[in-house]
Amino acid sequence: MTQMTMAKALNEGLRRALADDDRVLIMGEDIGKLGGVFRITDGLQGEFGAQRVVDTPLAESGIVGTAVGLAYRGFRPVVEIQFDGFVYPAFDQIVSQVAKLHYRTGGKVKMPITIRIPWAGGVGAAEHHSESPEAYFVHTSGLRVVAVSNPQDAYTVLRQAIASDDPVVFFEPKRLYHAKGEVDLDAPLADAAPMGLARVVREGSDVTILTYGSQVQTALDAATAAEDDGTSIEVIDLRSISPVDYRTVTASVRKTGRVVVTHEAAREAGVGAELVASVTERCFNYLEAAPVRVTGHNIPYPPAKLEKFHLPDLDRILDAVDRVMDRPNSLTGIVAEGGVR
Amino acid sequence: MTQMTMAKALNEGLRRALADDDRVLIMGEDIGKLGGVFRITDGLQGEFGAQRVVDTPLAESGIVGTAVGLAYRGFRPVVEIQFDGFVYPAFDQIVSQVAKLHYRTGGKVKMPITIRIPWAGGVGAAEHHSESPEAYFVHTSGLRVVAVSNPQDAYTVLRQAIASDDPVVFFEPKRLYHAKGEVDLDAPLADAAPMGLARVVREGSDVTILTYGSQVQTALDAATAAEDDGTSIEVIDLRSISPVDYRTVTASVRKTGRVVVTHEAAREAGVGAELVASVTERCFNYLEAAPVRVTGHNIPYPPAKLEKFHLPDLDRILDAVDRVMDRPNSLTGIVAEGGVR
Amino acid sequence: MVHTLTPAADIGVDIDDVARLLTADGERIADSVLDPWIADVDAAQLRELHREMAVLRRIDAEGVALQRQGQLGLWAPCTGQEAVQIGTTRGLRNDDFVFPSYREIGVVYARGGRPSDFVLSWRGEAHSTLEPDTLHSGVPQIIIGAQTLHAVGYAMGIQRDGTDQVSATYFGDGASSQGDVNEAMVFAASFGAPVVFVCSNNQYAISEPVRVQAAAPIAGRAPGYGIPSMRVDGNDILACLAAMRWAAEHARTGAGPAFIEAVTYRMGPHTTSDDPTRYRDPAELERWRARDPLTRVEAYLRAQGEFDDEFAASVQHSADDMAAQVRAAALGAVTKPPLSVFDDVYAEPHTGIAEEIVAFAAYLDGFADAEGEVAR
Amino acid sequence: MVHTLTPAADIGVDIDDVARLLTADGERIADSVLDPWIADVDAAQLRELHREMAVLRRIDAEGVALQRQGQLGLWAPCTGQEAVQIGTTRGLRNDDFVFPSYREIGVVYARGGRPSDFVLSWRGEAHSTLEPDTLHSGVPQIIIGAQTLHAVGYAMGIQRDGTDQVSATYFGDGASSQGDVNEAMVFAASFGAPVVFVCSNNQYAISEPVRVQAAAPIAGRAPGYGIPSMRVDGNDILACLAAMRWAAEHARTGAGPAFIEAVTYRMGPHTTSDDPTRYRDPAELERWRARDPLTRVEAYLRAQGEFDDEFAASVQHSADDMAAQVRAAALGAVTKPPLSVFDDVYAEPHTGIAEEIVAFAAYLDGFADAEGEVAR
Ligand SMILES: Cc1ncc(C[n+]2csc(CCOP(=O)(O)OP(=O)(O)O)c2C)c(N)n1
Ligand SMILES: Cc1ncc(C[n+]2csc(CCOP(=O)(O)OP(=O)(O)O)c2C)c(N)n1
Ligand SMILES: [Mg+2]
Ligand SMILES: [Mg+2]
Repeated sequence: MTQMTMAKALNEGLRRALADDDRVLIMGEDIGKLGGVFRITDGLQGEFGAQRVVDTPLAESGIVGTAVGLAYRGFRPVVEIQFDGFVYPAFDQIVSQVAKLHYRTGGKVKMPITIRIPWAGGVGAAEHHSESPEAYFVHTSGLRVVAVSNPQDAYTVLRQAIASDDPVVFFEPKRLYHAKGEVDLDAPLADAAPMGLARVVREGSDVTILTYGSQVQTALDAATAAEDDGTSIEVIDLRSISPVDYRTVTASVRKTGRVVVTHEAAREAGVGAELVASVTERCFNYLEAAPVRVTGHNIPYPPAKLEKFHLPDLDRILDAVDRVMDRPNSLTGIVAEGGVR
Repeated sequence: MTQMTMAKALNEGLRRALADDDRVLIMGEDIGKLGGVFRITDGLQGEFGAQRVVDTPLAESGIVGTAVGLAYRGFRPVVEIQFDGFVYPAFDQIVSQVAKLHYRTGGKVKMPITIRIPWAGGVGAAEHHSESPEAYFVHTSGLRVVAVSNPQDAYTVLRQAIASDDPVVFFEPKRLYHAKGEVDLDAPLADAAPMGLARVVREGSDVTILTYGSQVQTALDAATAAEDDGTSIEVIDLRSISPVDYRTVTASVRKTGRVVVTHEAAREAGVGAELVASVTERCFNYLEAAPVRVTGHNIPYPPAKLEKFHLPDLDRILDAVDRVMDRPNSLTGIVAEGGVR
Repeated sequence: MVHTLTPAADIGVDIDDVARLLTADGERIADSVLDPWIADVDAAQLRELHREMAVLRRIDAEGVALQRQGQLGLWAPCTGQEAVQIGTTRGLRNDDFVFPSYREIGVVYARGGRPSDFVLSWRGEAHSTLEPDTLHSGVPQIIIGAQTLHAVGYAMGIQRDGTDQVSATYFGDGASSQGDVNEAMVFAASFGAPVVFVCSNNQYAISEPVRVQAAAPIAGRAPGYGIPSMRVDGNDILACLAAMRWAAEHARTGAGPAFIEAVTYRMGPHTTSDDPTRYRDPAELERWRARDPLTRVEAYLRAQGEFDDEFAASVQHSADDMAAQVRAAALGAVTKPPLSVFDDVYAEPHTGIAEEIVAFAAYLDGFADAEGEVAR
Repeated sequence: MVHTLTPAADIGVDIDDVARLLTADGERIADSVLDPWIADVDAAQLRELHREMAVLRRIDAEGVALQRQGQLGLWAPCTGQEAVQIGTTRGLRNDDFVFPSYREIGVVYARGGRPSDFVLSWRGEAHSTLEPDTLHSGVPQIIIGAQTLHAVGYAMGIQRDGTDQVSATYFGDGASSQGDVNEAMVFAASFGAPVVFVCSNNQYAISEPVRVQAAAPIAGRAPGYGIPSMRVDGNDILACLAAMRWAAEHARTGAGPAFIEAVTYRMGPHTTSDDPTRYRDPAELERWRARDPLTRVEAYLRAQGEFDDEFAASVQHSADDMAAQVRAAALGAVTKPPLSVFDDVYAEPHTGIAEEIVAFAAYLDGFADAEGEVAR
C-alpha cells in the first residue's frame, strides 16, 4: 500500500496497462512531452516511446476516429480528452462508431477503447472546462460508463476499463486529482471487485445516498453531519453508472426506504433521473418517500465565481435528506402550494 | 380546415414562416431543388430563392455553425438535419454554442435557431436512419425540445419554434409524415396553445400514459384496446419534452395514480427516466404503483427486419398497463424472484 | 514557397481535366506518370478487369430489381462507378485493408465479398454481414466521412506493427465537406500514415452538384495538407488501377499518405428512394453514358482482337451466375429471432442486457401459439 | 490543372518563408504584393500602431500579474502576438465583425473593448462581458475552431443583407486541425462568403509544435478549397495590416473569402497554468525575442527620427493608464448574486427555470443571517 494522489494513481494505472499489454496505446493532446495538462501521462512517453504515447493533432473527432481504426487492427487505444467540454466534437465517432461497431459487425470487430475524461467542476475553471456530460454516454447503448472517486479505484478501474473488450467512458473528477489515498499497486487485477460493482462506502439505516465521482466525498461529509441529528445515512459509490449495480442499490433501498441521488450534472434527463426511475420501479413498495435528486441546476455551467451556487454541496444534500425524512425543508411551504418539486 | 399530411403541414409551416419574416431562412442538405429527401421543403426554393432556402455542403457541424453566425447577425435560421442519425456531427455546435451562447453573452446574443430532425424508426430504414436522440437535447440546458404527433401541431408548433427567440430542437416522426389530419392554416398563431403546453388527447381515469411523437398514436390505440377490458386510459401528448408541462401531467397523475411512459428511444437515462422521476417527486403520495416505462431496448437500433421487436408497440404498452394495474403481466413471476424490472 | 497562393481554376464541370489512359472511345493514350504503373497489364488481365466490372454492373442491376420487387429495403446503385471501384481495389494487395462507404459494392465484391454481403444489410436482416478479417475490409459506412479516420487509425496500427500493408478509404465528393475527412488528412499527414484516400467524385451528393461542396478540384486539397494527389478519369479502369498502384506504393514504402480523386458519374439515382429527374438534366446523363467505363475497355480490346463473342458469352455467364446467387441470397434470407436484437451489444457479459433479455423473453413467452410454441 | 499535385516543401521551422515589410531589425523592405496596401501609412500612423501594441503588451503583463496575485483564475498571454492582433484588426473597418479566440485580447482591445472586458471573464465573474453590437465582435471562443463557422455564417448574413461589410475570424495553428475550421473553408468557398480567415500560427498548441498539426504550410491549405491565401510575418505589423487590407478588400468586393497565415510566436506560456519549460527550448525563445514585433517598429521609427523620448514617455503613460484601469476593473469586480446563475439561460419565459428559481430562492432563504438578511 502506498499513499498517493488520484493523478498519480491514474498515471500508475496507465503505466501498468502499457507494460502489461503491448497492444495498449495512449493518444491525446499534449499527453507526450508535457505529460498532459493534468500530468496524468507524465513520464509515459519517455518510458514507452512516441509510438505508444501519442501526441495527436488538435481534433477530438480525429482522435477517437483514429482510435476506432486502431481497434479495428487489434489495438486497445486509451484516449485522453483534455477536458470534459471538449468531448462533443468527438460525439459522432463515439455514438455512431465506438458504441455501435461491435453490434453493427455482429461481434466481428471489438472496440476495446477507453475514453478518459477529466471531469466536472469545483476547480474555478474557465468556460467549457467544468462539464458533466456523463448522461449522454449513459443514454448511449453499447458504451460502459464509469466514474471514480478515490485513488485505489482510479488505479484499478482504469486498468479494468482498458482490459475490457467493450468501450468504456472513464470519468476522472478533476477536483480530486490531488486528493490522496492508499493504493495497492500490486494486488492482482483478478482479485479486484469487478468494474460494474457498486460499493457501500458508509453503512446506514435511514437514508440511502446514491452517487459517484467527486460527489461521493460530499455525500460522506453530509452523512457525517447528519449523524449529529441522529440520522443514519448509507452512502453508495456507484462506480459504474452504466450498467448500474442494482443488486447493491436495491438491497440498500429496501433497507432504508428513502433515497437521495446526487450528481453535479444538470438534473433534467440526467443519471439521477435514471436512478430515481429505476429505484422506483424496483423498490416502489419499500419507499417511504419520493426519492429526491440533488443536482446541478438545469443551466449551462455558470462562471467560476458562481459555481458554488450551482454545485450540490453538503447543505443541499442535508436539505434533501430532510425532504426524504419528511422533516421541514426548504420546499415545505412551496410544495404544498403547487407543482414545484 | 384542410385535410393534409404532416409532411405537407410542415411544408406549409415553413412557407408561412418564410413569408411572414424575411429574417427566416432555411438551410440543409438537398433542401433546395430536391425539396429535401422527405420533400418537406418542396417548392420553397423556387418560391423564396436560393438565398433563403439554402442547399449547404454536406457537413452538419458546418450547417449548425453557420446558422449560429447567421443568428449573430439577426437571422432566424431553420436547419434541416437530413436524418436523426446525422445530428451527432453537429453535437458540439449545438451543445456548446447554440444552447449556451445566450447564457454566455449575458443575453446579448440570441439564438433563435430551429433544428428540424426527421426522427425515429418504424419505416424499415437502413442503419443510422431510425435514431431517437431527443434525450441528449433534453439533458442540454439552454435548448427547448419539442416533438409533434399530428399535422396541426406540425404546422403550428413549427411556426412557434421559428418565432421563439430560443433555440428549439424540433422532432418530426418520419413514420407519420404521410399520416393525414385536419389543419387550420389561417388560425392566428397568437390564439394557438403555447408551444410548451401538453395536451390531453384522450381522457381516462385509471392510468395516465405520457408520451410524444409517433408513440401518441400507439398509446391511443392501446387505450382503445384497453377499453375492452374496462380499463380507462388517459393519454397525454407532451408536445414539449423540455420543458415539460407538469401542470397538465400532475393533474392527470393525481387523478389516475398510475403512470405509463412510452417512447422509442432507449430506456436508460432517456426522457422516460426524467418523466418517471419527476412524476414520482411531484405525485408520490398519489401513486398507486410504480410508474412503468415502455421504451426501446438499451441497444443500438436493430436492423430493419428486427425493428418490430425493438419498438414499443400496442401489446407492450398493454402489458405495462397490466403492470401498473397490478394485474398479471409478463414480469409477474420474475419480479418476485429478484431485482429485475 | 510563394507567399501568395491562388486557387487552381474552377473545375465546375471540367471533367476532362484528369489523367487518363483509355479514352471514352477506347483509345489507349500515353501518360508518362501513369504508364509505368500498368506496364504489366496485358490483354488477359484487362479482360478479367472487364469481367469484374460487368459482374459488378449485374450485381447492381439485381440489387435494384430486388428492391423494386420488395426484397430489399433500399439499394444504392453504383452503375457508372465500376472502373474506380474495381480498378483501385485491384491496385491493392489482398492484405491491405479497405474502408468503403455504402456505395462501394464493387470494392466489397473485388475483395471477395459473398453474394449475401451485398444484399442482407439492404434487406434489413443485419447491419453488416461481411467478415472484416477475411475480406480485409471495414463495414461499409453510412455516416458520411467517418470511415476515413478509421482508415488512418488502421494505417497507424500498420506503422506500429511494422508491416508493409496499407489501408485505403473510399468516400464521395459530398463527403469531402465533412470535418472528419479533413481531420483524416491532418492525422495521416502528421503521422505519415500508409493510407490512400480515394474520393469517388461522382458529381453529386444526392441532389447537390459537386460545386456546392467544392469551388476547386477536390484533389487540390490534399497537397495543402502535405499529401500528394492525383486526379484521374474515374471511368478509366487503367487509370484507376495505375493511380492506386502509385498511391499504394507511395504509402507502402513509407512516404506517407496519398490521395486520388476519381472523376466519375453516378448513372443511377442516389438510392432506389431517389428521383434524380428532379435535379438532373437528362442530357448530362447522356454525355456520361458516352463515357461508360465498360464500353471503352471492350472497344479497346476489340480493336486489339482480344474481345470476341466467346469471351462476351463467358462474361455474360459470370454475370448471370452472380445475379442468381445474389437473388438466392436475398430470397433465402432467414430473419433472426426476436431476442437476437440483444446479441453483440457488448462483447462481455453485461448485467443490464442480461436483465433485458430475461424480461423480454418472459414478455415474448406470453405470445405462445396454440401449441405453446414461442418465437424468441 | 496538372493532374499530379505535390505538396509545397515542409515548413517545419521555416519561419522566414513569409511576406514581410519590416525586418526584425526594423529595416523597411519592399514587397510588391503588400506595398500598395500600406502606401498611406505614415510615421504618425505607425507610431499609433506601436502605441497600441505597447498598451496591449501592458494589458497582457497586467493580466499575468493579476492572475499571480489571485485576482484572476487564469490568463492566456498574447505577448509576442501584438502585431498580428493589432495589425489585422486595424486592417478592418469598424463595422466589420470579428470572431476571435480566447487569446485575441488585442483584437478585443483594438475593437474598443473596455478594461473589464479583458479581465472579468478570466476572473470568473461572467462568461463574457463584451458588447457584441458595439464592438462588432463575437465572444472570444474557447472551443477550438468553433468560431470560424460563426464567422462564415455571419458573412453569409452580410451577403443576404447586401452590405459591404466583411467578417473575420481568428484561430490558432492547433485549431487548423479541427474539422470545423475545414468545414468553415468549405462553406465560405461554396457561398463566396465575405470572410477573412486569420490563422495566428504561434508555433504551438499548448505543448505541441506546429508540425504535429501540419506537414505543410497552413496557408497552403486554403487554395485547395478555392480560397486565396497569404503567409506573412506575424511579428511585422505592416505586413499584417497590409495582408488584412488585401484580404478584406478581396472579400468586400465580392471575390469571396481570403486566408492569412500569420507566422508568429507565443512568447509566454499557453496560459498561466502552463509550464513551457517542459517542452520548449529556451534558445528558441531567444531567437524569437530577436524578432519582437514592437522593437522592430521602434527601430524603424527611430531610424527615421520619428520616435523620440517624448513619444516613448507618452506610450508609457498610455500603457500605465490602461494597466491601472485593468487592475481597477479586476479589483472592483462585484460578484453577482446566487440567483443570477439562472439569468439568460433562455431568452423567453421558461416554466422549468421559473420553478428552479422558486425552489432555489426558498432554499437560500434558509440561510438568513442574524438580521434575517438573505443573499440571493
Ligand atoms: C453524416 C451524414 N450526413 C448526411 C447523410 C445523408 N446522406 C447519405 S448519402 C449522402 C450524399 C453523399 O454524397 P457523396 O459523399 O458524394 O457520396 P455518393 O452518395 O455520391 O456516393 C447524404 C447527404 C449521411 N449518411 N451521413
Ligand atoms: C475543442 C477543444 N479541444 C481542446 C481544447 C483545449 N485547448 C485549449 S487551447 C489549446 C491549444 C490551442 O492551440 P492553437 O489553436 O494553436 O491556439 P493558441 O493557444 O496557440 O493561441 C487546446 C488544445 C479546447 N479549448 N477546445
Ligand atoms: Mg457523390
Ligand atoms: Mg498556437
